[in-house]
Amino acid sequence: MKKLLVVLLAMLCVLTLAGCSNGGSGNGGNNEPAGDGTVTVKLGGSGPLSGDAKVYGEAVRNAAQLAVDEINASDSKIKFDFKMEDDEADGEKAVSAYSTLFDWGMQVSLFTVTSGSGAAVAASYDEDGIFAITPSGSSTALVYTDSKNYPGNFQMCFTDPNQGVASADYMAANLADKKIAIIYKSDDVYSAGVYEKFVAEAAAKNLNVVYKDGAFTDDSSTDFSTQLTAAKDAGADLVFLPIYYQPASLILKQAKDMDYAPVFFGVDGMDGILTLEGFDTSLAEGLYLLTPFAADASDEATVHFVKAFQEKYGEVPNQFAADAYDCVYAIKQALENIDYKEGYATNGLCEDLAAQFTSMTFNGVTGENMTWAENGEVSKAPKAVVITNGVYVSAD
Amino acid sequence: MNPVLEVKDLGIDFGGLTAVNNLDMEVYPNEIVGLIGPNGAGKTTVFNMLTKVYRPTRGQMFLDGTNIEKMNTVEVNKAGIARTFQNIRLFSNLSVIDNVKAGMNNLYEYSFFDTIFHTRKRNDNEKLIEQKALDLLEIFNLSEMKDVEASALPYGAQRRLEIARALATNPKVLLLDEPAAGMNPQETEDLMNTIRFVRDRFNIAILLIEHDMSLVMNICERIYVLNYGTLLAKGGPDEIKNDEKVIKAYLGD
Amino acid sequence: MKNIFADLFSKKNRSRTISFLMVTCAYILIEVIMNTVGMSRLFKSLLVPTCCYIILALSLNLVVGISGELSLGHAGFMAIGAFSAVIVSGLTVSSITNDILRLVVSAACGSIISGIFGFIISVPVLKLSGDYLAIVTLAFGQIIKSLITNIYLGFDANGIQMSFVTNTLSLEGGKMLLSGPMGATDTAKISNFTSGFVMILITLFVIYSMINSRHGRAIMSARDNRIAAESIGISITRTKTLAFVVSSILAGMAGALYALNYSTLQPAKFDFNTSILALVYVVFGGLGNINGTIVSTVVLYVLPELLRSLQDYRMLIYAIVLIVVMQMTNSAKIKELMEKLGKKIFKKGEVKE
Amino acid sequence: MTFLTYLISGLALGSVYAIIALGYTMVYGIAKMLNFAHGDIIMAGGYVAFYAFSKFGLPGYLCIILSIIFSTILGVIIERLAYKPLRAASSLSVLITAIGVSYFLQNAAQLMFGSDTKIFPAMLTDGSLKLFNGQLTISYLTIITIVTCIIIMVGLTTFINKTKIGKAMRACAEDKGAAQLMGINLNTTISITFAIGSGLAAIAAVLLCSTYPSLSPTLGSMPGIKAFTAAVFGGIGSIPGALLGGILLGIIENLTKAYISTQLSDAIVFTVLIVVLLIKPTGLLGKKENVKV
Repeated sequence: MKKLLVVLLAMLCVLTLAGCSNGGSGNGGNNEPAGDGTVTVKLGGSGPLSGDAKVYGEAVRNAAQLAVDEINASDSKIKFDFKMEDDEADGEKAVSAYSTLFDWGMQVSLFTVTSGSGAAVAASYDEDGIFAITPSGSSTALVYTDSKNYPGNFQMCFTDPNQGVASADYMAANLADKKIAIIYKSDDVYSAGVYEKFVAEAAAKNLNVVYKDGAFTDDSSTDFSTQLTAAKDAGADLVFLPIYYQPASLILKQAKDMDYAPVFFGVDGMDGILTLEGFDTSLAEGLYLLTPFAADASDEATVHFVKAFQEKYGEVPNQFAADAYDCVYAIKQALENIDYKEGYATNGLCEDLAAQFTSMTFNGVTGENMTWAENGEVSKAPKAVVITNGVYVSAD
Repeated sequence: MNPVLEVKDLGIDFGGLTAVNNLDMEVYPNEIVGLIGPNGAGKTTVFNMLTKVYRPTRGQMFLDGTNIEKMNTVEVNKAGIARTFQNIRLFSNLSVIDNVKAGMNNLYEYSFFDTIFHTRKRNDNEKLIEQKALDLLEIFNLSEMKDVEASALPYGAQRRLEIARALATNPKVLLLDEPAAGMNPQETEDLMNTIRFVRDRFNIAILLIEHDMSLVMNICERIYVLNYGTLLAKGGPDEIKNDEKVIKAYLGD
Repeated sequence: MKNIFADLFSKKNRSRTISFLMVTCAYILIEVIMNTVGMSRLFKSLLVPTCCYIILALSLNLVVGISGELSLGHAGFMAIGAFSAVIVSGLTVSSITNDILRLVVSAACGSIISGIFGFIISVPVLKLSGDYLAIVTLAFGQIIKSLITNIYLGFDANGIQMSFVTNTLSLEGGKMLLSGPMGATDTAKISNFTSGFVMILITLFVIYSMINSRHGRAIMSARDNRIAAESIGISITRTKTLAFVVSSILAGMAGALYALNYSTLQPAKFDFNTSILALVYVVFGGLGNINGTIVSTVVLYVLPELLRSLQDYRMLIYAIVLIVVMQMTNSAKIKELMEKLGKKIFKKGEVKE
Repeated sequence: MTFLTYLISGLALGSVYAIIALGYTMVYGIAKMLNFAHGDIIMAGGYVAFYAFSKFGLPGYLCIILSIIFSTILGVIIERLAYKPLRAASSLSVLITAIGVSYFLQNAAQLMFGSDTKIFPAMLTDGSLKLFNGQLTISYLTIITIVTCIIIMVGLTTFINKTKIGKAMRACAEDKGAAQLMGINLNTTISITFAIGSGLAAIAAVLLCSTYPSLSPTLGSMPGIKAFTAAVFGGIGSIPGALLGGILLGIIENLTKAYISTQLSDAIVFTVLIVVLLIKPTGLLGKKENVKV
C-alpha cells in the first residue's frame, strides 16, 4: 500500500513540475498571426460536464461550439478557439476550472453555466481582467455584490430577481384574480432567488398568494403530492413553478393523477419541458412560461439555430443552449465593434468589451434589441408564452 | 481476617436457563484460589458477573466490604478487580508496552490539556509510567518484545501479556481465566512461578480458573468446584482431590 | 546529536518524523517553485483546498482509523466550521483589519463551534456502534446541511439579524453573511497556502500528541477490544467522545480554512459526497496511517484535475481508479508484485511495509 | 380526508423505499456489506425497461422481465468482478469499492444514455381509484406497489426459510465459517444473494420510475440513501424490518412536509431516525446482538 502511494506520489510530483514549467505565462494573449487578417480569440467557459447538472453544461458547450464552428467557417475576421472545462456545478471545482482556463490563456469567457460556480469565480474574472458573459448564471452575485460591481462580468439571461418581478408583473396584469400557490426548490440558488423576489413583489402588487411553503430539496425531489395537496386544499388555481423542467414534469404528472388542474406558470427554467424524451406533452397544455427563447419560434435566427443544433446534436436546443449561442455571437459582435485585430492591446480588452456591451444593441435568438446595464444585467423582453397543442403560443 | 472478595447467593439466568445459582465464595487477601469444574459449569460466567460484563440476577458481591452491585465494568476495575480472558483479548494493534500502559489508568495524572501541550506534568508522568510498564514486562519476561505488535506475539507470550496488562491496573483481586491454556509443561511451570511471584510482590489475591489440575493443585491454597452452576465442593487441594462428588463430576456419571 | 536522530527515527517516532518532514519539505519545495520558476494558476488554486482536505481526512482518520468508528457525516462538521468562520470573519472585517489575525480568530471560532456540536452529538450517538453509528452520522450530516440551507443571517447598524426558513431580513445598508441556499457570498479571501500549511502542522501535532499519550492509548484500546478495554478501566464512551470531539474540532478548522479561501460558499457543498470523499482518502491511505492519509489525499484530490484532458471520461476513469486500487491493495498476488516492483525502485529498502 | 391523502401518498413513497430497502437489507444480511451501488443498479434497470418499452416497443411485462434479467446479470457481474476479490478485505475497502462502482455506473450511464432526463412511460397502468366522490384518489400504481412489496416480502421470507438455498443464505448470515464447514458454497450463496437483490432492484426500478416518471443517470443515488436509511430504521438484515422501515420513512416524510415544514422535512426525517435509533439501537425489528466473552 505504502509503496503504491509513494509511486503515485512520485508520478504526481513529475506532473506537478510539468504543470509548473509551462505555467506562469498567464494570459499573454498570444494571438497567432494567420497572415490573412484574421485573429483567433481564446474563448473559455466552465460548466457541469459531469454529475447531476451535466445536462445544462452540455447544452451550453454544444451550442457555443456550434456558434464557434459557424463563425470559424464563415469569412469573419474574428475566429474563436473554444475550450469548456468541467466545474461539476461546484464553486471549488469552478475555481480549478477557471485556473485551468487561465493557464491555457483564455482571453474572453462564457463565465460559468450555473450560478453557484459563477459566484465563486466572479471576483477572479474581475481581478484578472477577463471579460466574461454567462449564458445562464442568473444570480446577481455573478455580476455585482452588495459592495461592488464587477465591470467586466455580464449576463445573457435574466437575473433571478428580474424573473420574479416579471412573473409577478405578468400575473398582476393578466391573471390577477387567481389564487396563487408556489412550489420551489429551497436549496437551489436559482429557484430560491426567483421565489424570494416573487413573494415580495406579489405582496406589493396585492396578488393573492394562498400557499407559499411548497418547498422541496434535492433530497426530496420526487414526491410532490404533499405540496400539491396543500395547494389544492388552499384553493389555489394557479401554481407558480420557479424551477427547472425536470421536477416540473413530475409535478404536472402528479397533479394530473390527483385530478388537480390549476394553471401552471413557469419561468425560463421551464423551457425544455416539451422536448423531454418521453414526455406526454398534453400534460403541459395551458402551461404559461416566461422565457426569452422558444425553440419553435418562426423568426429566421431561431429557425436557423434550432435546425443547425438539431442536425449536429440530434436534439432540440433549450434555453441554456440558446443563451450560450447568443453569448458567442454577442462577443463576436463586440469584438468586431472594437475592431479587434492582431496586436490589440490585451490589457484594455476587458474594459473595451465592457464599454461595447453597455453601449451596443444585440439581436439574437433569445431576444431582439438586447442591451446591457452598467451592472452587467441584460435588458431584453421576456416573452410570456402559453403551451397550446404542444407548441408555444405568445400569451401577450 | 476479612475477605477481600465476597460473593453471597450469586445467581444468573439466561432467558429462563439458570447458569449459576446460590454461589457463595470468599477470597482472602494474599490468597491464590482456584475455581474449577467441568466444561460449561459456569466458571467464566462467574468472572463475567464479577466484572459486570453480565448483570447477576440474584445475590451480592463485595470487594473489601464495599458492595459492587451498582458498578459497571469500568468502575469495578477502578475498585480493584482486574481480569484476563479465556479467549485472549489483547489490543492487537498496539505494541506490547502500550498494552500495559493502557492498563495504567490509576497511575495517570495528566489531563487532555497536558496531552496536547506536552506539559512537564505529562512528560514526568509518562516517564514514570514507562518505568512501571518496563518493570512489569520484565517480570513477565516480555521486555525484549516491548515494541512488537501484540498480535505478533507467540501464544504463551500473549497470555503473559494479558496478565501483565491486568496487573497494570493495580488491582486488589486478579481474576485469571485459564492462564495456562495452550502452554507447554515448561511454560506452565514458569507461569506458576510468576503467579506466585506476582502475588508476593504486589500483595494481591488471585482467583483463577484452570483445567490443568497439576497447576491448580500446585499453587492454589483453596479451591472451589462448580458443577452445573452450583457449588459442588470447596476446600484445600487435598480435600478436593479426594472428594467423591468432585471425582464423579469429572469422570462423568 | 546522533542520539536525537536515532530517537526521531525510532519505531515509535518514525511516522511522526516522516509526517513533519514530508509536509515541511513539500511546503518549502512549493514555495521555492512558486517564487522562482512560477507555478501554473491551476496548481496554485489547488494548494489551499488540498490542505483543507488533508486536515479533513486526518480528522476523519482519527474517528475511523484510530477510534474505529465509521462516520459518514464528517462534511457536517466541516460545514459548521466553515460557516461559523465566514460569519465571524464577516462580523469582524472592520474591527480586525489584520487578515492573519482575523483568519486565526475565525478559524478558532469555527473549530470551537464545530467541537461543541461534535460534543453535543457524540453524547447520544456514541452509544450506538457499527453501521448504526454510521447511519446516524450520515443523518447528522444531512441535518446540518439542511439547517444551514435555511439560515438567513446579516448585520447592519442595528446589529446582527437572523431569520430561519424564509428571508425576513431588511438590512439598512448592512451586509448579508448567510443567505439560505446561496450561502455566504462576497467573503474576503484570507486563507492562503501558508496558513493551510500551519494548520496541517497543528493537526499533525494534535494527532501525534494524542496517539502517544494516555488518551490515544485509551482510544486505540477501545477500538481494538471493547470488552478488554472496559475490563482495565477505560470508559468506552468517554474515550470515543474525546476522539469524536477532537476530530470535529479539526474538521471545523478544515472548514474554516476552506470557507475563507473562496469568495462564495454554498451549504450544498457539504453533502454526503463530500463526507464520502474524505472517507475514500482515509481508506486509500490506510486506516490509522497518518502519512498514508496525507499522500492519498494529495494524489486523489489532484488526480481528477490531471485527468481534465480526458473531458467526459474523467469521472469514469476516476471511478475505475478507485475500484482498481482497492482490488490491488487487497489482492495477495498483486501485493507481491508491487513488493517486487517496490524493491526494484527502492533498492535500499528504506520503506518497509 | 386530506390527512388520508397525505397518508396514502406517503405509503406510495414508502413502499418504493421498502422495495429498495429489501435489496439493501438482503445483501447486508448475507454479505455484511453496504452496497452503495444498489441505487445505481436501479437506475440501470430503469434504463433497460425504458429502452425496451419506448425504443423496441415491447409489451410492459416483457420490459420488466428483461430489466430483471439485465439487472440480475449486472449485479452478479459486479459482485464477481469488484466485490468477490475483496471477501477477506476490511469492510471499508468493500464500501469504497461499492462507491467506486456507483460512480462508475453513473458516469457510464451518462455517456451511454446522455445526461438529460427522460420521462418513463406508463408501462404498468395509468389510472387511479376514486373514493368518496372523488375526494380521495389512489392511483392503481400505489396499490400495485404496495401489493408487490408485500408479495416480495412474503416470497422472500418463504424463500429464505423453506428452500435449501434460502437456508444456506441464513447460515452464511449467521456464521460464514461454520456455513462453509457445513459444505455450503459461500461464493455461490453470495452470488445468488446479489442476483436476488439486483432482481429486486429492477422491480423497484420499474415501480419507482412509474410512480415518479423521470429517468436520469443519477436517479438511484437519493432513493438509495433513503432506502439505506429505511433499512437501518427497520433493523438492517431484517426483511420485515425493511418493509416497515421503508413505509414508515415514506409516511413520516410526507406528513412532515404536510404539517410541519417542507423546507426542513429532510432534517426532521433524519432527526426522527436518530431518536428511534437511540431508543432502539438496532432499529425497529433488528435483532440485539449478544456479545460473547
